[in-house]
Amino acid sequence: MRRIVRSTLQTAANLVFFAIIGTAILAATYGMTHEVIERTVEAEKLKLISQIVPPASYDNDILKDERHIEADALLGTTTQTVAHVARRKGEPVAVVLESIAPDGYAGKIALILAIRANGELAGVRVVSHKETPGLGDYIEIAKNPWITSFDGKSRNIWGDKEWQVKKDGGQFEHMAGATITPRAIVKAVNRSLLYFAAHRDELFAENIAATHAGGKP
Amino acid sequence: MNANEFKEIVHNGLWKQNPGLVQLLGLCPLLAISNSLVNAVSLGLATTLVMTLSSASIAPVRSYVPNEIRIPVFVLIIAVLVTVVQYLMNAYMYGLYVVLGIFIPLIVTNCIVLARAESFASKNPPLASALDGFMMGLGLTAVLAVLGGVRELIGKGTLLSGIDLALGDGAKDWVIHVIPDYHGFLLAILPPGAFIGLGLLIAGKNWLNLRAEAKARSNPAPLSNEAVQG
Amino acid sequence: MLSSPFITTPTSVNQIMLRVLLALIPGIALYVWYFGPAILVSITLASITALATEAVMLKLRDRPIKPFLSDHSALLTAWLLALSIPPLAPWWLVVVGTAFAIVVAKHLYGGLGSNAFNPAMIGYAVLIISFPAHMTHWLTPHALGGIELDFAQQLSYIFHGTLPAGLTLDAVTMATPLDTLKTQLHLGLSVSEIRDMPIYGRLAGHGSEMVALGFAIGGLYLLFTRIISWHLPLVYLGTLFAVAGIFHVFDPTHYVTPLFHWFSGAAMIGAFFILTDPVTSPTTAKGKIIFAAGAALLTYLIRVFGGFPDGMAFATILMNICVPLIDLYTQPKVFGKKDGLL
Amino acid sequence: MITALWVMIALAALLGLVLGFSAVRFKIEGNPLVEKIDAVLPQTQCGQCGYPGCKPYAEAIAKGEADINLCPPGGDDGIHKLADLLGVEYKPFGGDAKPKAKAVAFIDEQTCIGCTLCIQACPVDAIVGAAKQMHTVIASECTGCELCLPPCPVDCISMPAIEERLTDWKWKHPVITLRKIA
Amino acid sequence: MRTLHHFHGGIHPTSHKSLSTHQSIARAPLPKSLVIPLRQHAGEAAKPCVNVGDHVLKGQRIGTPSATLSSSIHAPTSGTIASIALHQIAHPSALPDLCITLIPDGKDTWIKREAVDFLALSANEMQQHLRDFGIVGLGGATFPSDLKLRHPIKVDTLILNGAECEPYITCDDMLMRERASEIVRGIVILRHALEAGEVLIGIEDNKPEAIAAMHEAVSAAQLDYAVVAVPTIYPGGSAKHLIKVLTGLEVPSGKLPTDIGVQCFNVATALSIKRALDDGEPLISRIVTITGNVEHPRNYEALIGTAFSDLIDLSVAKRDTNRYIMGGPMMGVVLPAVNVPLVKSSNCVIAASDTLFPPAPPALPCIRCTRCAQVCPAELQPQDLYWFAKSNNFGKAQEYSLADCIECGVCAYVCPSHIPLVQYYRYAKSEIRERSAEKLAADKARERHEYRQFRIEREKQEKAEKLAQREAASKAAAVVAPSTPSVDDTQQIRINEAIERAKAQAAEAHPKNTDALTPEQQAEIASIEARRAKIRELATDAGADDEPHKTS
Repeated sequence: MRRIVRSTLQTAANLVFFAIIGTAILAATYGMTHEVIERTVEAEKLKLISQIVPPASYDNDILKDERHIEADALLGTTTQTVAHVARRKGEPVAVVLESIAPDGYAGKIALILAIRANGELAGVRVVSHKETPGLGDYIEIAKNPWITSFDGKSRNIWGDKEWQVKKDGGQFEHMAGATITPRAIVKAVNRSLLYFAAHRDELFAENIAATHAGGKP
Repeated sequence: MNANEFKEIVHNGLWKQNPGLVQLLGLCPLLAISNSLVNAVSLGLATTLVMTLSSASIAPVRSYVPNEIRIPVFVLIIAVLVTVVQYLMNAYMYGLYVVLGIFIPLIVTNCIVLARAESFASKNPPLASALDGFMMGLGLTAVLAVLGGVRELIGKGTLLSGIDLALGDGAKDWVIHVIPDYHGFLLAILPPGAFIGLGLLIAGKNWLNLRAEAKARSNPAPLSNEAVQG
Repeated sequence: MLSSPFITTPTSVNQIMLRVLLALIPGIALYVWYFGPAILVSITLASITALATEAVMLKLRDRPIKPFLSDHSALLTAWLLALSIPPLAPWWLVVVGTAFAIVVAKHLYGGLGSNAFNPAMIGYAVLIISFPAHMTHWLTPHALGGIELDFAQQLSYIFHGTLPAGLTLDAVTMATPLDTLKTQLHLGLSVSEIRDMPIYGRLAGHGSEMVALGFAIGGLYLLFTRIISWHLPLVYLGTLFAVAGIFHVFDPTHYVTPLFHWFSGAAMIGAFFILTDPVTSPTTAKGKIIFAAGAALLTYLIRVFGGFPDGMAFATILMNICVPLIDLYTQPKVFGKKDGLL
Repeated sequence: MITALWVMIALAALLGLVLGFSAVRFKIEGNPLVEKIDAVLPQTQCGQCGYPGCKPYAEAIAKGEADINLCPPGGDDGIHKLADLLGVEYKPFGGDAKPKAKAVAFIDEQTCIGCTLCIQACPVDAIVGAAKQMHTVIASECTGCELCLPPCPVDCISMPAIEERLTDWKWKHPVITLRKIA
Repeated sequence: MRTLHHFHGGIHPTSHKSLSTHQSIARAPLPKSLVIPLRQHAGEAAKPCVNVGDHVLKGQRIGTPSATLSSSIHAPTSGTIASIALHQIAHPSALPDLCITLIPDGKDTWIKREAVDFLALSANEMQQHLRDFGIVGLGGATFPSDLKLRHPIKVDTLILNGAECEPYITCDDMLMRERASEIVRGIVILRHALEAGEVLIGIEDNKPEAIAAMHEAVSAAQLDYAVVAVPTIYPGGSAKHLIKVLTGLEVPSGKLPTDIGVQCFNVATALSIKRALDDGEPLISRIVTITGNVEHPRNYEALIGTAFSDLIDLSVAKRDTNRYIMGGPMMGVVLPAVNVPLVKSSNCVIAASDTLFPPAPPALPCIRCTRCAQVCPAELQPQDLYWFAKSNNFGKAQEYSLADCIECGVCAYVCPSHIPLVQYYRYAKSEIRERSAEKLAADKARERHEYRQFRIEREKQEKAEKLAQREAASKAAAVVAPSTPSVDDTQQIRINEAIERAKAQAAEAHPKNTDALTPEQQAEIASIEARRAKIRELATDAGADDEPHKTS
């Protein structure tokens, strides 16, 4: 019996020893890298935003100028999302919104779009989707420039009729044999513009940004 | 470690006991991440790094680890090393880190790392073990590179796409469009392509081995009346 | 050494395959009648590719070329594959699909008799996965009176990819009836609204329903000459009818009639020509019933709830995987033994 | 950070205790694998594998000390069976080990001097006889191990291969020429 | 009309039977020599009981059963035994077997023939009689008939097999046409011996003359036997399948028909039983069909041992004949040579040419079309069995009931890929048989080896104990007499030990196999010993030092 206890304890001690050393190494590495990691993550987000809002067009810290948006049918969102506002000399330049097209061929398509203060689209990008490879995936900027056809478009001159794919009588191109995907995106962008029109002032209001930005731990 | 042993370890890792083609270990990342050359080589090198370090650190402590906790200790060491590599990649190669995603932490469960720890590092001195880990890693990387290269070439008609993720934006122009205006053979970069590709690679290796064997024999065996059954 | 028996029936593999090819002809004839001769180009292309790749593979595998090439199995694969590809598909699509079917799905698995999967269906699956865009360019039947390409224009598109000036691909092609159904349902239309569209005929798609009928006639010929056993086609069609019927009765605005499912897509050609491939289907009677029922169920599920418009090919491949298991568990009783193997 | 350390230490201690305890408590004695391997071996007890009999060879295989391709009487077939049993790759015969045709010992009675040396060498008691008396091989018991050959002082034992007779004639695997004859 | 049942599968090959039924059975002339194999029945070969040079009479026993599963062999005519030696026989292996060659004296003198009243015989006597008269099943399996009568068995239904389903063969057909009353007499004997209830005579409906003849014979004898016309389908003549057709019962796999209360005999066997009891004639001749590519296809009554070439010469083979098949085209074997002797199982010889039986085209891969499974009368999955046999996966083949395959050949007959399926099954069956024999031998060897190890260990232990005892004793002695010089003493003890050990070993090496020797063996040993003694003498003369060393 004592032999069992002794050998059991020995084994445990041995494992503990290795655990301590391992944890120490990990802690050291974490300490060395965590700041770099945080910086990198922010830089990446900025990189995505800068694709649709040119960095030269604003001068504020766009990542800090954020506000939380409740779920909204027009945006297609079901949870709270974050919007960022770009300003130049205090004046709002554009807002970056998250939107979801719920009716893609194979489920939801997540979008990020930037709307200028005058209601024109600065740009749209697909963040994630599950469309058929080779058929519906031309919405990715890496595969096809189609998504840039939204640049500069707005609801100022085009109504709901124009905001459709050509097959349905609208103004947007699509590829033969794959209309469901672009149809879903055009619809989602159109609705997002409607949301913007309805909430323009809230989005650009400065005080909200301050309160919300402070709320984050 | 004499020259012969050295040669043997190198040969085992790169060809004879190649983890990807012969031991068929570490298939999960092998198949999942080999859709482009850059992804494949990056993960291969990360695995190589982990294997070299783990073998090198397991070998010196091998005699202090009692048998019953051998595997937990090895896994612990490997997990620590993988996490370290993960932190480093997250900090300094963020783009690649995002692309490789879950497969970096999954290196821990990559059987080939533990297999080398068990079958080589736990029985050999540190230097030989490190070399073994390194060569096994290189062998895996080589297979990954070939598989990734072929899949990317057939699937997209390019090579080195996404190199900027590993080496920064400066490398963006390095992407080679081997076949311009290519339709893209999607099957190759989708999961089935990985299985078909690996199957062909294994068949190719076996074929080369058989040919080498036949050459080595090369005694003028009677060829007449040779018949296959069935 | 010679062993008994010393007498045999004159039936041979190539005769069986030849009869199956013959049985495809009514369907092909109706295809040409309704959609024009472009399909003949695909069939020819596929046949040439199949014979050539078969010959090369036989040579590489050190097998005698003549007896194997004349067994007509490669031709059958080629025809079935060509019939499941849009006739306007570019030439390289047909070649790639056929070559893949013969080289990978047939010969890398050990050649005729050893292939686990139906080569034609593997070829189709590879194409639809790899080139989904090209696989949607189906011809519009003559009767709809849309813009039609003449044969020379079709050839020019198939081999050069060029369309007559002013025409877009969308103008001369359409989605399959099944695909259209799916898309329109997606847009919120009801089944009866969709069925009123001009592309639909009495049973299913205009024209394509008649082609399916042609395949059914050929299939019945095979059934009555005992080239194929009744289990596979009858159980397949029966199960498809039953499943589609249940859904249709339950909710006729969202689920089309069972007959629509019978006469659209690859259901008919599948039931009589694809599932019945002896190499890749179970050998036992019970096994055949399970196999066909499973394939029908999967076809329906993929058609109605899946990501692809037709499910025949994937259903066949999925059921092919199960064949050894089905065979193992359906071993029949042996003479003088109470039970089968298990 | 400190929390992480404590969690790790606690986990390691707990696991170590469990493992250490089980290692002592649930030790497995004996090895059923040896029996399975032994059942596959041909039981010639010839020692051509380098082990003093089939059982010791089986034990050596089970321990991983011996290769599976050392048993000439088992033939290629035997290696395949061992490979299947152990879940390892088939290996062709290595070195000098080669399969041999089946044979039985035959004592030339004219030359035999009745020294009993072969009787002592026979692992299966298949040779009978006494000192200065005729020795005979019981053919049905002889495993063809050849262990009786070296001790015989007058070389009176030969190992004629068993010829095919009508009673043990076998139908052959049909050979169908599919490959062109080279 | 009785209801008939049917079995799964079967085929309808062209029968070609009318070829050889135009002429009545002819008696083949007495040949110049007869070669009589000693193995003409299932089981062990008979032991010759005559010597070279002996003169024998027609019907005299020349071979006696050597085991339970064995039978007797008789001289087909009177003459002189010319040799008892290996001779080529009708076997696909072309291997020779032990045969007795008899040179007829031309007188054809019978031994004394005695009719036996079968009603007066006990069951044992009846069996012994059949055994002594060499009666075996003539349907093809040549199973000794006496064993089929062995008690205790309970037989409700006695079935007479006159189906003769193979194409070309007509020997039973002609026998029934011409000798129906004798057959019926044989059935009476069998029914009595088996105490059977109903008697069914199954004949395929493509032999209306035979059916009519049997009907007539049965009614002439005023018996209640049912002559049943069964549908013509191959292999309807297989005993188990005929039983199924007539009774609807399936003989369980691995069991005998008697297990379900049925016993089945060939019609020709019934006739030979009749002759054995009523006429005192042993089985020395049979009817054989010579057909196929010959000018005059016909049935002959020929003596056992007649060379096939003699019979074929009577029918005159056509010029393009290039091989001969013994048996039917479905299950027969190619004769290794045409001069091999007729045996009890030889029912037919077909002269074959490439026009009559075109050589099969090259075999193509199996496409799993299951035409074979659809026709297999054993309800097997031939395509799977083929696969297992081909890949030497014998365990799987057994699992899929390879043992139930009756090698009828219908699978290969319908195979569109022309695969020699039956040969694969025969190959697999032989391999399985060999393997199980090897396994038995290995188990036996292991047992013997382990016993030997155990024995050596035990002896070692016993010796050690003895040594210990002795040492203890000597120690005790030393205590008593401490003055004795101990070193020499123990050495002496050791030497004594060694001597004793050697003695013990010598005793132990006493031959165990010299106890139960036959007189011949003892004589042989004696002569060898004498030779050996002479050699030893010579050796000692040559040089005294050459004496072989003894074991220590």
